[in-house]
Amino acid sequence: MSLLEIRDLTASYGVTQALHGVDLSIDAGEIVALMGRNGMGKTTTVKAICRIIASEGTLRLGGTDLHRLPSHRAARLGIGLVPEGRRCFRDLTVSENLVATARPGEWTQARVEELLPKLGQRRDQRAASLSGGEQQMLAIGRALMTNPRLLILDEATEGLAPLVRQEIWQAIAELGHSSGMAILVIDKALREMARIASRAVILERGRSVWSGRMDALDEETARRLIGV
Amino acid sequence: MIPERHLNIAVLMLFFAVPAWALIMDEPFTITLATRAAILALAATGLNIALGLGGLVSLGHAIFFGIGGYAMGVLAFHAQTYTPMQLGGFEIAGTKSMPVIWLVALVASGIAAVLVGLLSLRTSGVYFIMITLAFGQMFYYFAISWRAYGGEDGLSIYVRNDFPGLNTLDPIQFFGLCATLLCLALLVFWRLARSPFGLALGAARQVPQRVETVGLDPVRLKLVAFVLSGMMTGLAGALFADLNRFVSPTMFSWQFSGELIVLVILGGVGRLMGPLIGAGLFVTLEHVLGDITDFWHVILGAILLVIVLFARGGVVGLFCGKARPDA
Amino acid sequence: MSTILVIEQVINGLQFGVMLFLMAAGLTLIFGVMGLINLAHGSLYMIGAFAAAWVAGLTGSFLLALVAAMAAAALAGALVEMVVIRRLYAADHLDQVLATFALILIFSEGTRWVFGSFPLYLDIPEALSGTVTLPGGIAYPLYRLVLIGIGLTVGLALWALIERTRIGMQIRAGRDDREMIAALGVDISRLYTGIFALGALLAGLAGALVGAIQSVQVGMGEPVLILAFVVIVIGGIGSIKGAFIGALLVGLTDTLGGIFLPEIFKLFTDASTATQAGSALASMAIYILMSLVLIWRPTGLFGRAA
Amino acid sequence: DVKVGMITTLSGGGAGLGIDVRDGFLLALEQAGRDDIEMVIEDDERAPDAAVRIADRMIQSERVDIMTGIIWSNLAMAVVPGAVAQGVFYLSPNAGPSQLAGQGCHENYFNVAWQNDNLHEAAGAWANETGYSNSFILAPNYPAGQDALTGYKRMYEGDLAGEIYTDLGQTDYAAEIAQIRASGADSVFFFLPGGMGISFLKQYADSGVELPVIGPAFSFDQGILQAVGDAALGVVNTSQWSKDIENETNAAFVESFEAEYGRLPSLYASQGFDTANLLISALDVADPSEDPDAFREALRAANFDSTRGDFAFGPNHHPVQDIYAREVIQEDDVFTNRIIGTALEDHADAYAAECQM
Amino acid sequence: MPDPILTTTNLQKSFGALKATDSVSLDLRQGEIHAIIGPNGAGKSTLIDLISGRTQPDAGSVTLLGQDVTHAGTAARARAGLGRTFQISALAMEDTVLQNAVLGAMGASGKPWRFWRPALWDADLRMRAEEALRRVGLADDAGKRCAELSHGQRRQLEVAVALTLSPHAFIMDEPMAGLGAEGSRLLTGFLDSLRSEAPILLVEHDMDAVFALADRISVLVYGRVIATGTAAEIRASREVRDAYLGEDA
Ligand SMILES: Nc1ncnc2c1ncn2[C@@H]1O[C@H](COP(=O)(O)OP(=O)(O)OP(=O)(O)O)[C@@H](O)[C@H]1O
Ligand SMILES: Nc1ncnc2c1ncn2[C@@H]1O[C@H](COP(=O)(O)OP(=O)(O)OP(=O)(O)O)[C@@H](O)[C@H]1O
Ligand SMILES: CC(C)C[C@H](N)C(=O)O
Ligand SMILES: [Mg+2]
Ligand SMILES: [Mg+2]
Repeated sequence: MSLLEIRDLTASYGVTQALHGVDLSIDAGEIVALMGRNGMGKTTTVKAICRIIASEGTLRLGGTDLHRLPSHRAARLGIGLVPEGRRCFRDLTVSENLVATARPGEWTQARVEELLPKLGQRRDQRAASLSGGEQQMLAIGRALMTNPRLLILDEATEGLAPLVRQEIWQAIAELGHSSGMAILVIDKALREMARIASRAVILERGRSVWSGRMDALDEETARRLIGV
Repeated sequence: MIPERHLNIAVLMLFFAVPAWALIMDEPFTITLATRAAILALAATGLNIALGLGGLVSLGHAIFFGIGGYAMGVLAFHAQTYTPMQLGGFEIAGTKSMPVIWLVALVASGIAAVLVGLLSLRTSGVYFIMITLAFGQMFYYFAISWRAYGGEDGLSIYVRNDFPGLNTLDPIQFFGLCATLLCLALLVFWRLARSPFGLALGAARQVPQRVETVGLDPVRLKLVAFVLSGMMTGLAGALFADLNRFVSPTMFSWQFSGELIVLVILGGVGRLMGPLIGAGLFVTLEHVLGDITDFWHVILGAILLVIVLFARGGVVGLFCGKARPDA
Repeated sequence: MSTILVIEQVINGLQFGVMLFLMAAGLTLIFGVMGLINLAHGSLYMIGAFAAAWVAGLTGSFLLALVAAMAAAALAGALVEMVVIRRLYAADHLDQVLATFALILIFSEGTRWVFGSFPLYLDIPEALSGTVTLPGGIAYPLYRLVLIGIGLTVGLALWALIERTRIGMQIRAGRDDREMIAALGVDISRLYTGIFALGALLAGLAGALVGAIQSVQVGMGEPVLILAFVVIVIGGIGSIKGAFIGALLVGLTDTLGGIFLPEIFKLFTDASTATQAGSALASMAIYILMSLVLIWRPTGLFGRAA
Repeated sequence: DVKVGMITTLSGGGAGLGIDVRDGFLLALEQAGRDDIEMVIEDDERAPDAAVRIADRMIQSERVDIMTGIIWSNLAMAVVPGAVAQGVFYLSPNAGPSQLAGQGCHENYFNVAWQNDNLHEAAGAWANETGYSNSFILAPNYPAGQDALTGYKRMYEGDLAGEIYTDLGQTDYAAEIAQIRASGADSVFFFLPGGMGISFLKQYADSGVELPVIGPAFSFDQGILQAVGDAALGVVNTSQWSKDIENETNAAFVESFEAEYGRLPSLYASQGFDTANLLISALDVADPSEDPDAFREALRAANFDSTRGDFAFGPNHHPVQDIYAREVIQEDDVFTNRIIGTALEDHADAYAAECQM
Repeated sequence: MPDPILTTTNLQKSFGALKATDSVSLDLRQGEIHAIIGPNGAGKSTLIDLISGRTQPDAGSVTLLGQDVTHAGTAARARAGLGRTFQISALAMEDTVLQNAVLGAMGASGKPWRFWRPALWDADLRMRAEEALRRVGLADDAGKRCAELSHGQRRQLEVAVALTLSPHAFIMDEPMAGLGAEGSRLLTGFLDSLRSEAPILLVEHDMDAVFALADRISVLVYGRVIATGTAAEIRASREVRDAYLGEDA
């Protein structure tokens, strides 16, 4: 059984339906890429998984029906989220951001600062005054510190310098392989996703229209569904 | 959902129908209530410019209401006692002419709004709410201890002021006067909201940094809105004083500022008819509930609570949904 | 005016400041830290005082009265949070103002319904009445010294809770982004209910403690509410240290203004006019102080830029 | 039938006063068995504009002949001039601002309680009698407070150790008490109505300052005393009424009020009671809507049994009456007042001369 | 060589002990796209804030069209011809696309102090706004509320609003952020055509876009410009690779 199991998921914002039937599953230790053009429902899917918006269909994590849980209980089952747009806690310092929602496990503040040294240098600075990229690093660190079973990265490398980006991709790949964390990535860096993810799911207008092994994604499909 | 335009027309018709009915049934008090609603609506329409269009939550609008009131009170007081006012060596006679009083009320509240606005607009958000409150309290305490004009006891004006060609003591004529001014104010609000100024002001409320990058100064825009807003509320204050033939420091109280905000929210923030609906509803509730029990405030509180919790966007929002921009 | 009197007045000012801080402490949590404009805070203060007066009347025990005050206010707070406030975190300040304004109406008249229209009796316990002599020969009421002690303790504890514990971080984070803190596994609803109840509890405690030297009656909460807002805004929203310093500043300004302004005016006009004009200015003093602070620093003394 | 409109404070902080006036008034009607008097009672929330609104309604819509009930001077100033100008009679059961006693007096306005300064004047007179020669005086900075200090000083002959105005609604008096302590005064006069007085007295009692205190009855009425408790014991206050004034009417009033409402009456209750009885006595003579002049004359005659014994109006329709000095005592569990002397006899007010009607 | 449109001279800005901008001197010339790249926290956004007037420098100066604007406010610089887009879209979400564009036109024509005639009746304002929308390809969406736009459309609108100002220079902070591959490609094409109209100072981490567009690239590290040159020169620089690009760019 997969760690995350989604079948025929639907969701709406008020009267506009954003998801029309998404299927997606991830096993422990697996990295899956969620792809699609702008506005196709990737973030909405993430919000549904995290129970930030209401949805219908099958939505299970480790066999538990997430639909029965409020957002924070779902998170405590082991979901770590790096949200679109960073959303660091502006009034908290970098350390406080990391510590406030941490759960015990192998990711500690020391280890996060090792991966992202910039955060160590800015430890007592308020998140609001960090540069864009620094905030992005903080969002990643914060999610890691919850020591999740399922890590969700929604545009987690946006605004990061190429060098840092490479380091992060490197770390993500290692995470998936060594620690058995399941990872769902959404990113515009298709090249990197292709390199580290084993499978991909592509959304179009709120529906999963393609899914399969990464190496099975041919150029024609990619051009049609993603625009490259 | 019904189109806002239809609701607006219905509300205006009701607003004129009630006093007309009262006139026929010889119920002068109902006319007085309608007049009161009209004046409160005028004050709230003023606030609606700052609050609804400019996003300025002023908990100090009683300042302008009070200044308008005292403009009337002081001028009429000197007229009724036949004593000229001493103003730095000048002697100014009082007056009982409404147009003159209105002019003074507009100018005085405008000047106050420039000063309060200039200082308050340095802050924003909750701080703006609190600094306007602070200015309101200053005016309130000043009025309380200003013995020359009655202090806390206030000033009684024995006869309503004059308007050329009208008998202002006749309830329906005074209502007509207030209703006309309210309609003018609504017209101003309606045009203002769509004018270039209104558009820029709306943007300054939503994204001040964007307004700056197109070369406009959001603080200046808000200041002008605040002044217009204060002047309108000031005019309402002068009328209110004439309705009661009495002014007192409670016109400056923070509770009154709060009540104005409540009126606007009740009707619908930023909506043309929001203030009139809010004022009409409030006056009616006050009148009806007061008859039911001594503890009618509890019922009023419960009704307000239900409205905030279940009718976001006030009455207009309830019937017409969210505001639509008219492109 | 003798030096010793001046010193005594400065102590009075500081003491009044600490008392203000005690009254503002609950609001610091609810308004300052959680970012919710709660006009009904004064009502919670009143509920505490009434509960205390009622229980003190029944049992004669001040201690039990304090416990009752805290319990009643906390309960009312929790209830209000769950029924009303919870739906308003996401709403803008306007809706909060309207809803809590409605709550004032309900609480005030509800209390009058239950307890009647006459002020209630609540006095300081025998053990704490009377004065002690401070160095310099100043006779000072013992109870007020106890209030200072409690105020400082509450302040310190609050500061530690907010600035030094994980719960404090989560509260501050929740003000910024409720959705996000929940998505990271914090039960923000329960946390906020708890904190709101704690804020209410502190309001109730202050109501009972201060009510014992003031009057316990309907409407007692509103002047306190305004003062508490002034204190917090001067200090800067979100800062406990700011609230404390704001409270001391307000206490000093109010006390010393009331005494010295009439004296200063006496240098220019006759005694009677001076007393009146001076007092008039004194009653405006704290508001003048607040606007000066905000004009100088638009986010208060220790507030952070938005 | 006549219609009487009563506007008084029934909600919020000052509700106790209005409720006492109302209850006293209704008690008198009930005892007289008058069902030809129709009452319209409304709460003014202690807000002038609410009072005006209600007055408009009573006059325009209910078409009342007589109005009464207002507690607070600022509300009276808002309502009374307009009401009497429209031909309505106004009988004040409490508020007695100086304007309405002097230049602003009116033939249709009668005050059945006192002119605002009266009780303070009596306090000044009593201070002389007691031999105080160096008073410290304080009151809130608003007209009634300013009148209070003026009233005290009008009669008081000694020196002033200090004179201060506090904030309206002030709750903490540590600074003032320190000033009193340092001033070398031999007595303290204060006028702090309502919660202000409760706070002041409690704090004063706890401060160790032991100077004698004197004030008008407003801070020592039956509704407040229980809340002040021990702190008020022995304090001298001046009042035109007390429950131990010896006359039949008063004894019956006190007894029946307590029987009816389960609490002791306050001076406000007595004022409401007297106002109603004055009204009834005049109604027996003439109907205000048919013969207002005769009705007015009947009011002026004040032909009724007052709880205060003798009762007469001066030329400005304000009482000419004795004002007593009382002392706060404890009877069983209840704190109440006892007369210890008469401060002023047949006292009128200082503004009567300015009144022309 | 003609005078540069925009010059900064020895700009300095510190936050406490941190020198976010350290003697930065650079310029923007007619017809070019000048890209600023550098590690996170290098001070790029700070530099943009200094140039646009959101922050005041500790020292140094900013010159626009030969005029010293160091101490002018944001609005004044905008009137002097500086068009800016934000890293995170700053649009009036409750208003329509057209209204947002009209706002820009109003700023440019200095017409906000009109209180009576509806803004959308003003043919002049409307024409300017519609022209700008057409150019970025939003003409069909003019009546939509901003809140209903997709992320990519908002970015286009950002540019359109800047266009209505007919600025002499554009400043853009990470315009590609959040755009998908397709959106980036379209925007890249558009910016390419824009440079003939007014030069662009571009901050961007999307190296594909930067290398495709930039005539010159300046590299900012710890608040200092460590290198300026053409795409090829920068790509080849060892120092830049170590500090920023890494190995696979
Ligand atoms: N808060 C909202 N209210 C209404 N509609 C929304 C809201 N958020 C998203 N949508 C709509 O839902 C659809 C899916 O949006 P979503 O954010 O999931 O897309 P996405 O695939 O994450 O796109 P992107 O790559 O731009 O982040 C879009 O059409 C969008 O316009
Ligand atoms: N108000 C401030 N207080 C303290 N430090 C600040 C403040 N503002 C910015 N900084 C710091 O200054 C440095 C420069 O920030 P800036 O936002 O200019 O970086 P940037 O080059 O735009 O980075 P990015 O590519 O990540 O957006 C950062 O390290 C940031 O943390
Ligand atoms: C009861 C009294 C204290 C009322 C006083 N006459 C006033 O005008 O406020
Ligand atoms: Mg997305
Ligand atoms: Mg940046």
